[in-house]
Amino acid sequence: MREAVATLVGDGDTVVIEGFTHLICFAAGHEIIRQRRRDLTLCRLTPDLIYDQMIAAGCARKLVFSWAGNPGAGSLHAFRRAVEGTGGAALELEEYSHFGMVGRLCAGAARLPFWPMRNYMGTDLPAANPRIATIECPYTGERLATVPALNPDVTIVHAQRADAQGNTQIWGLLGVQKEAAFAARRVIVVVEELVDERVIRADPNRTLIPGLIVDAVVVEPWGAHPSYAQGYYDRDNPFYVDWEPISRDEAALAAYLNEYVYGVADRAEYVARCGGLERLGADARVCAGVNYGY
Amino acid sequence: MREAVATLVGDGDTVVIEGFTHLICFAAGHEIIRQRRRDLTLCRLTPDLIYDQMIAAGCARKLVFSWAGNPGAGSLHAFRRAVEGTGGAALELEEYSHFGMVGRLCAGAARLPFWPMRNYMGTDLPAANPRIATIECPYTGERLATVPALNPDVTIVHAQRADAQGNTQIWGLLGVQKEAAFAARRVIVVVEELVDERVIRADPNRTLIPGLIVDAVVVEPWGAHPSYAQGYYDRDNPFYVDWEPISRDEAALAAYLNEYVYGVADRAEYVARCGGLERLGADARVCAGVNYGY
Amino acid sequence: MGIEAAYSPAEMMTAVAARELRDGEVVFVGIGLPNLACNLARATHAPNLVLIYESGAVGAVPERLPVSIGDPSLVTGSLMVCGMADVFQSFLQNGRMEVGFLGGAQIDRFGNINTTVVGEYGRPAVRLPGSGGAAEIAIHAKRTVVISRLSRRAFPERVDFITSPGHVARGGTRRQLGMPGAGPVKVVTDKAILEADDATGELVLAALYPGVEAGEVCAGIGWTLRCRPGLKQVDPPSTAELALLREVLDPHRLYLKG
Amino acid sequence: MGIEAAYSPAEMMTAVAARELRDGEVVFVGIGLPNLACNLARATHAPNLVLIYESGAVGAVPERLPVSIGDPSLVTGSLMVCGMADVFQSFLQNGRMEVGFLGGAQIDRFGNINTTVVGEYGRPAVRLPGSGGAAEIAIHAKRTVVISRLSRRAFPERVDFITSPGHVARGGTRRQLGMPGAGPVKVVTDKAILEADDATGELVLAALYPGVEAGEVCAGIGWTLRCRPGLKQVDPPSTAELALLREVLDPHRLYLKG
Repeated sequence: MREAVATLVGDGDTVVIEGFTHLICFAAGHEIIRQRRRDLTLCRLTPDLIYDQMIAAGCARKLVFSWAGNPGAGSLHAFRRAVEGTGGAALELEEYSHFGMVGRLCAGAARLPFWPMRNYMGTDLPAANPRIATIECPYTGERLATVPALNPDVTIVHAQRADAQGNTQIWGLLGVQKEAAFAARRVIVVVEELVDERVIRADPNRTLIPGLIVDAVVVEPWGAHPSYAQGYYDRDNPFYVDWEPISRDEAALAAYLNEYVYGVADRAEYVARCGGLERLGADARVCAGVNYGY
Repeated sequence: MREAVATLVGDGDTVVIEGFTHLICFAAGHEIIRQRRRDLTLCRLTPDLIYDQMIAAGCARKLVFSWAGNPGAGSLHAFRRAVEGTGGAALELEEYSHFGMVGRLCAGAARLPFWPMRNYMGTDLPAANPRIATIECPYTGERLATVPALNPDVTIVHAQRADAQGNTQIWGLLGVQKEAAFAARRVIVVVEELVDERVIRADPNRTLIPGLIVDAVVVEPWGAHPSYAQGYYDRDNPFYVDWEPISRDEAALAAYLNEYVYGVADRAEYVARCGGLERLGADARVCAGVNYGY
Repeated sequence: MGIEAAYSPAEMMTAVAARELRDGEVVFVGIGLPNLACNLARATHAPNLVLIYESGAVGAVPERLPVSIGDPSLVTGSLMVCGMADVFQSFLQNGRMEVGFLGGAQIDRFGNINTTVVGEYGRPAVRLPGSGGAAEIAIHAKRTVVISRLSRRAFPERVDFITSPGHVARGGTRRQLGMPGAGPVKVVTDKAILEADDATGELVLAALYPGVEAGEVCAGIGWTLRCRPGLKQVDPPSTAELALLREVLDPHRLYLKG
Repeated sequence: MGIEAAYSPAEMMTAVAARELRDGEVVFVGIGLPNLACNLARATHAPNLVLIYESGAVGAVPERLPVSIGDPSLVTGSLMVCGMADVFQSFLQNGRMEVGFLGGAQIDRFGNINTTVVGEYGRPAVRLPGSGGAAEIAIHAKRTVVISRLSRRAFPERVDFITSPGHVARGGTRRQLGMPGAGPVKVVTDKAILEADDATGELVLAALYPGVEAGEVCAGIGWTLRCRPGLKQVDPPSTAELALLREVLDPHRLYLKG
């Protein structure tokens, strides 16, 4: 991870670490904080705790997003302090809805400059974000909303498994992992498990990201904690609840970063420091295979 | 199948029977011929033998397509006779490339009136088909090509398996089965195997079409022959080669339809008349399952 | 204790929301009370309800109460899991969602919802989470049901920011703006049900919960609330509904606290 | 027998096409000779070639010679199978395809290809299959290689219909029309290799096969063919290449007949 972030994530880059609740790569976010990247444009549908930590650590110049909360537990307070002007550096915002962010990545993945959708009529979102525009249908004359393509400098995707070439398989919630990877100039895949190419080739319909678009494969077990990896470990819901008071208190947040991010050399040390993560280990609910014969 | 076609496919309908080489529902096409549907607008990327048979049988008023050949074996001669004016009823054409047809179904599935793409510059296709238009990007000012949405009255999709509610799982080549189903007003799913809902629920990432958009589920083993179903039976390549001289000769084609379509009551009789289809039965190449636990 | 005290406002709101769902409908589910309401409906009068989450789980049958919209329990045993591009394009924009649930910090006279900012957008007094999928759900779901507790702060005459459009939004009516769905047909509060007036789109008082007077409702609304003629009375949660909520659906009172 | 007779034109064309591929490249593969050429390259100098088929198979390793572009043998053991929307949008339009192979009934002076009609579109003398994915491959692949046998019918000065644009197509040059790819950089025929002139985009004679005179090539071309200065000689297929083609890749001579 250290090398992947050092060589593929630069100051000032536009960075996407995706994963909708599932497969959020905290390991990558922490490494970016440790390497003190600055002036990043951070993009995600749901900034979640990881971007809250990166904002608190001073990595971000700008946030591009659609829902900034701590799901079911409260607010992202580093984000709020920056936006409400009550602490931390200023943070530029570029705000969409989920569909808008999804459309931006679809356009990026297809290398189109925009994505059309029926959306935003009657809302104040286009007034708040002039990049939400409209277009006239050449067939019906209707006006549709558009969002501009998002083509990040680097996308980091967490996944259950990949082979050494980066052929990556994901199951459970897929979010926009595929679109975010195809939209990017550089792609880092972080996996729970490195598998032999034969495992990938045995079930090719399960492959979401082909190795030919991947620049680095990093093996990082528990790399998504406190988010989760279906079939590997559960979401650490108490962590999300406990984050609310930490995030609320600048000093507590700084202490957290010192202990769990700056204070560890790598993910393995983080896992050791957390202690007892095995309690989150997944039960076995293995499905049957299908026949690829002919 | 008889009831599904009787109630869901009407004269004059726009019909999509999709499947790219894989999972082409000959069973449905034959039933439509037997029920003597007329004035259909038949849409498919590759008309393949099934639309050639339907054109020969007089079902089609119009063909919407992107590649009309017998892959690796020759021409679709009923189609060619109609277009070259050397036999059969006139056939209106609306022609795209594969990407254009894919885009039309993507727009249909998303209920957008058009789909943008970088395509068709320098080609004569827009001159041959005025429905290929252009649009100006609101961000960059570039002109992009557009194709209009395709929203068929009915889509018929062949698949490996579904439950009684129509929750449908497909593996191997996926073509545009998903987009064609979501784009349609009515959906018929034809499967090799009806499975318990628990089989579907054991591997939900394998589900391509949700039951909530499906109007009828038909169980029809060997329903795709001479096309194929990965994991069930191989493509009948000799059939495709043998079709070339039959298709070339109007009388031979009529005799084929009499024997194998009009002359049988249903798919089971067709399978019996073909004889020996077991030779195409698939070998076992079963993949391992994945863990959905948490 | 009167019957009012035999159940909590949250339990009542959940039971009322559940009754808004018809068997076999396709529901775009949010977390919290909407999720509880859907599961209560499935366990009672609507066993064939199809629950879809914006995270991509279709036909979910969670074995535990999901804390987030992306909980792993929504995946295991569901009918289908698809990417979010499909959720928003092939399901929602395609017009397949029959009911959507929405909530918000502010709901105004015409059912517009604000989940973005209190104050000015550029310098907010309170920065809220933003739209998530709410803007497009409000536009595309065939109808939406809003769940919110009454207070003058939560029900101002005009919201500070329209995140999710109601019946008369920025620039005109839903029809004028070309919105496919019918919008917020009901607002389920802790004291009463509001409904949109067919002619004007204004939210009006439609039904009262047991033991509630119209005046109490008006006190929690920031505009002069009109009343439907023939105000209805809402039945309290049944013993069976309460037992399901308390013993099966939310035994740890994660969402049914208050 | 001279060396010319020691291998067939199809074998020579396949070997020449295989040499156009560099190790590690991503190739959009067609059926027939292009598929054989790719597999020959994989078995010789380019073991890391990634084969992608428009049917959605990525990194295919067919255990038998696929008869169609959608053969089940392309799926079994491949690295990834995706839908066709991804093939055309996320791979091709995204600019990930480094080489595309094309063929056609007519190829003209500027590398435009016709696979649609001979004669007028509205009343064709011969109706051909149409574009399939050829139009977009011609536009988006970083470069294309065209494979076709020489004849005046196949190489007219102007094609009847431009299905797949070459270097100067309807309305101007590739650059003027905004086409991302470099177009048909080589045309592999049964007697020689043609290449596009950098300045004009016109196809010119670049290299001759063993035993072939330039005049023979010109006889199969419907315009006055210019020659590159310093015409090259192409090596015949090696013994190893021939053995692979005949014994492993197409033992039943499905595509290597003539």
